[in-house]
Amino acid sequence: MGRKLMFTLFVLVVAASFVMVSGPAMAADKEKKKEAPKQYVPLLIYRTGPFAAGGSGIGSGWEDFMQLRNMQGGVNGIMYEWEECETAYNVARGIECYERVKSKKPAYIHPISTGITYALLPKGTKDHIPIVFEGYGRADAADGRVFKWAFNFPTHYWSQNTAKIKFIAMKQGWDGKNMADIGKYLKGLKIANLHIDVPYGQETKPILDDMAKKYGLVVRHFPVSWPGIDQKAQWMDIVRRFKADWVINRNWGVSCTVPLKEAARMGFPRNRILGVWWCGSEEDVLPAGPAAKGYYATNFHGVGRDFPMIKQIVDKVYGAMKGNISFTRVGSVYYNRGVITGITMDEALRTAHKKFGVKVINAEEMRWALEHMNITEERIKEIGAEGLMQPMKTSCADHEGGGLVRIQQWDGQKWVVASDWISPMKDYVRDMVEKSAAKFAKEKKIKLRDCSKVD
Amino acid sequence: MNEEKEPILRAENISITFGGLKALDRVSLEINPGEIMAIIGPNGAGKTTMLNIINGFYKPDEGRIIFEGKERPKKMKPNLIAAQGIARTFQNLALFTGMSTLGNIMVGRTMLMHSNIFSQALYWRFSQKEEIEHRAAVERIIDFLQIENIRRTPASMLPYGLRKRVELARALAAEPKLLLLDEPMAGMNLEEKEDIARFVLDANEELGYTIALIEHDMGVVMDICDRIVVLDFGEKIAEGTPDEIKADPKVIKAYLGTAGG
Amino acid sequence: MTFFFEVLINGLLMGIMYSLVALGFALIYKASDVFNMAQGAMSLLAGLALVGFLEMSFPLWLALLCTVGIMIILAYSTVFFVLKPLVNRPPLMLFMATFGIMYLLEGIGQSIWGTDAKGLNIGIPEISFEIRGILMNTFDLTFAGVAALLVASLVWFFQKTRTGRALRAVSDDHEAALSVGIPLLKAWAVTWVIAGIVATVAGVAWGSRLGVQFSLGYIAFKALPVLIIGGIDSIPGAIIAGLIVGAGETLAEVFIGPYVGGGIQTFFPYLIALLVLYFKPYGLFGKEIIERV
Amino acid sequence: MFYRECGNFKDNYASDMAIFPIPLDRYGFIVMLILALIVIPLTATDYWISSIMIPFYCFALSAFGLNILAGYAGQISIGHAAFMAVGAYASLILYGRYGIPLLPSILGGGIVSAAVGTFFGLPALRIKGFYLAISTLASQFIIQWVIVHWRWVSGGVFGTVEAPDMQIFGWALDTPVRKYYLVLCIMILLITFGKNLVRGQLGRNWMAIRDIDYAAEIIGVNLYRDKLIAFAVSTFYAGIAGSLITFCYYGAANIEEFHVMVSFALIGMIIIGGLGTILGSFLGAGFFVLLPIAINQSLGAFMDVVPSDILSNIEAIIFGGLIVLFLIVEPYGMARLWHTIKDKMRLWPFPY
Repeated sequence: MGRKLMFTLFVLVVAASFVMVSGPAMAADKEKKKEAPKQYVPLLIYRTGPFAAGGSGIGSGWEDFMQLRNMQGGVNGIMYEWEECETAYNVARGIECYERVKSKKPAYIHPISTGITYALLPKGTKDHIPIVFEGYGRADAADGRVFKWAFNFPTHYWSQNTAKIKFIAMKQGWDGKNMADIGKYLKGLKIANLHIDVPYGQETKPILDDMAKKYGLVVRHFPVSWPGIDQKAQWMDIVRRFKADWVINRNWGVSCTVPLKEAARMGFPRNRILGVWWCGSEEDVLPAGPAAKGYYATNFHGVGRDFPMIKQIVDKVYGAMKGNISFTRVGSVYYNRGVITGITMDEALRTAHKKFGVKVINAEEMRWALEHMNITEERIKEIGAEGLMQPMKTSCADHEGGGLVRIQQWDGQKWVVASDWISPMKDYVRDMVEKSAAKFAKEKKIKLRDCSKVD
Repeated sequence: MNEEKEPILRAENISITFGGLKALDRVSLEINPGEIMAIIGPNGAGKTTMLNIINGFYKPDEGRIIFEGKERPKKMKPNLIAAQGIARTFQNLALFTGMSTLGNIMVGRTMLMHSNIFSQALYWRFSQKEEIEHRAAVERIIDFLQIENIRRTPASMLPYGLRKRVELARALAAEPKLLLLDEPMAGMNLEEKEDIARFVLDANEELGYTIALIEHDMGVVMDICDRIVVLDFGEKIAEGTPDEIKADPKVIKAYLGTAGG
Repeated sequence: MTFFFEVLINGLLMGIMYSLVALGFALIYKASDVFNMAQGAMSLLAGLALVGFLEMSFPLWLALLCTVGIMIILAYSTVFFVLKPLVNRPPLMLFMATFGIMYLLEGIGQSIWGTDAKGLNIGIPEISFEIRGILMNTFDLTFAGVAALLVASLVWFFQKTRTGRALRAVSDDHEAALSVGIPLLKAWAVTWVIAGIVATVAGVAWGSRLGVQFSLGYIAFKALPVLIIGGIDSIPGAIIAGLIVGAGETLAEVFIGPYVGGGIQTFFPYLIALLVLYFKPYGLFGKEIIERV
Repeated sequence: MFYRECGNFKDNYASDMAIFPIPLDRYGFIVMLILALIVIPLTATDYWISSIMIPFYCFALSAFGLNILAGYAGQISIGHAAFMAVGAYASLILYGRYGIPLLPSILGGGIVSAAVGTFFGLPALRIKGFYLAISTLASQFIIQWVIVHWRWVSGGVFGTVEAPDMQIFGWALDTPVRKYYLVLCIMILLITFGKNLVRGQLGRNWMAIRDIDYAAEIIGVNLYRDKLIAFAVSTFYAGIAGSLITFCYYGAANIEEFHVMVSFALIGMIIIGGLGTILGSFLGAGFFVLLPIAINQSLGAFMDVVPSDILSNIEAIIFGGLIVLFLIVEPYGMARLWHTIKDKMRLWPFPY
């Protein structure tokens, strides 16, 4: 019986320590707020769980960038203040994080997860908070007339997949310019769409099917059941029965790595596998070891430390021991993705400052700014991100802005650029996006915004 | 006593085999209404197996059971047999340890309660009335067996002797036409045995229950039973009144002789 | 037809990988009636530790030895800090406790060795070859061999050694074992050590396939249907059911999958399990619980 | 005021069979009710109401449903999150696509879930214990697969069905407080029904099945019927909880919200909270819903000291450690711990 009492005591002590720990922290929070107003940035990231590599890379890259800006005196003098909220890539926790940070009036939220994006889209629309998903989430959100509060610059899955098909055609000998005769090179080509069997994985099925009809491709979908640690059956089928010419690796986390190993075992050439950009990081290929050599993956930004911006971060942030991740990962795919996220949001903030004055920007103002961004080549050079990111220009109708995709190849040690910026089949994608968005609008009874009247 | 009446239960030529071992070999027995009948025999004679067949837990390989003049279908489920009016207690206690004494006894009345799930969820009118009625009936049994003070005690905290008594109460609560008691006095001291014996007699005489029991204590058996069936190695070797059994040489040889009692 | 056999054989080889995981579950359940949800996390921990030691440029044998050392420490601390206070508790509570251990191990492992995905290459050749048109791989065959060796040594251990016989006595009847003087906790600890070693083998096998990362813990999900098909407490059951599941799900995905939209691999093993359990409620080789009235 | 049984004489069975036979318990309950009905909505922030209290109630409801199945009827199911998903999708489709009023839609979600749940309960007629528990994982994976693959359900490739704005008789449920009341009222109603069930004949039959199934059958309990009813009731609760949490908190049904780990968490809730107790469902839901948030928030204070990589893992360590610790100290759950304290109070100051 004494044990029970001891335990009750223990619970009380734990509870008390919670209060004691979080009390001063909250008080400290309040004091901080009295100083100078800061631009609050919530980070819904995941440093644990099966997809920790992605979440920690992006989150840390972004934080390091904001750290750098703060060391340089902020954005036009406004400092960043950020807060992490661990989602563990779990949708329910992501929603909790959203609700938690919502009360602190964030100007925008990046869910950093397709699943969480699906869940937050209606919430953001209702609460008037821009939901920004860079390179993930639903593609038809690019239609700003329907999705007023959603942004998916610089590019999205559907653009990516048309670019993939273009790249495949190029590898088949197409010159990459004349769209009229691309079909000649694609006709009869067998493409296996190996995708993880969750909504994220299914998202590109319609556009691939559509392109198959258009160009005479043979596309078959091979769902991989979650978590995708075993894909023997799919690969037996792809290699030995379907006899695919190309495989699109549309997975996430561990299920990105397994195909490389399986392909190696089946003797399928790795340079015929083309990964989604969430299967194109060092963390995806390193565990596969030599089996990954030659593997292509898409990307929408540069990799490595060879950019003035990354060098600055290395010098200033890591020089001052203020980095947020182990130094070895600086310059990796996910890290750089975090940095360009930071840069883009930084530019949006500057756009907003120009229009609304230098101050802490709120969600409404941020939404306007996100819709009126114009990051030109010159500006990118000025920032020191030449080659790291692509130019983009958003508008009321177009929330995608950029759309360019680049292919990279794993040489066994690092990612090397394997193509120029490939522009997606813009009109075709836009058409698909508008159709899908219109369907959504009809279902939800949303009235399309008239973009000619919006300033 | 009531020999002229039709027996309430008749088992004919019951055989059952477990893993090649014949546990019962063409055993027939009858239970007459209103009597207390005992099944005795040395360990492993097949007594509990016989009870298990009577209440349908085992299905016999051969033979048939006729209850109240109707032959029982081959694959009748135990709960339906219970619903016909056969209740029992268990040799190795089978109280529902997660419940109180009261709860255990109330389970015994499950077949007598008829309110449906929706009415129960609302706990309204019919369901509430029924619950209270049956609670009153259970209280009468509690009074009868003198276990008022352990009404709310969890079954897991009861001492062995009381557990047996609660089991008896649970079986009585079903208001059965035939009550099967599997060693109701095993492991008890003299005083407790006397209590149980008195309850069994009272149940028979005052409440009019027909009872079949298995018991090792010959003294008690001879005292309270009207009729005795003796099993040995799965076969019936004798049947009769206590006095006849006492005198039966086969019984003395097979049972009394070896058991030394 | 060749393709059918190719799928079948590769499925069987895959099944052995499941057996490796299920084996750990079966061992622990047999000895201590604990359904150990942390088995996957144990493999993850072993994998992380092994990679950690290899990164510290230990030679392979030393790294393996150190990993096994960690598993021994883990086994003993689990038994003495978690199971000992919970002896004689309902199995469900013990199950939940291992659930807690799962979180603990994942947290501890990843705090020490980090959350990055790491490659694990211990030099098992991965050469593909064809025999009569059937594609096979040395890697799969190697682990089939390792699994066979593991089972053989387990059988030898339980049949021939004194400790093994004592463990068997414990698993048959706790009280009887106690009465002849076999200390229960010590027996459990030894079983957990063995399960830890099995987890290490599974961790290495799966780690070389997937890389060592958090998802390694998910291999436990693959082992669950295997367990109930074979019988939770049966070692041969784990092996045979692993083969059934491996072959069954691979064949189903390849030959049935295309007609229903694919991705049926996750639940197909459970359908097999339900079918088997319908006829044998305690699995193919599981110990039946006989109720005595 | 004393916490006593003695001195409270009851003169009829009805009062003896009341939910709270001891006055102090009754007062305690009323205080909790006032707290939930009046104090919390008036004082708590939107964040607390919408993302702590609402999910807490929903998970408590779902845990209570599972508790009926596992704690009372003794049949473990590791697929309960999937039944929440069934309820969520079904009610969203009924309400959003077919325009059926809100409350019938939620009820419909529960009924569909109960139908599916009864079907997946069929193996329980033959399989027991861990074998059954693991077979129920089949329901999780099959339901997940069906929802992802059946376009009609998931509403296209995005696999997400958004919750439309809610209205009851033209009254919009748009603020967190209003949603909170909807959840709270339905929860209180269902918990009351559930309490009536488990203290009635059905509940006793369930407990009998849980404790010794063959004895229950011999006594006259219809094993098959009552097991299936347990599955139906339990999954009904899960379905309602799923539809409520989707309507009032998630805002969109997404299959990833009802992951297999949620199923495991539900099992954890009832074991940590206390099997076969209603209080336990709440305490357990508190443990699994509130604790990670609490740990996460208070660890935030250490952001500057400890690298965030490790900090997130420490969360898992603390959580896992607490599970183990709780089980060692009180294997029968937090509800039992509470009862031990109450027992002490009952006898205080004469503990003999």
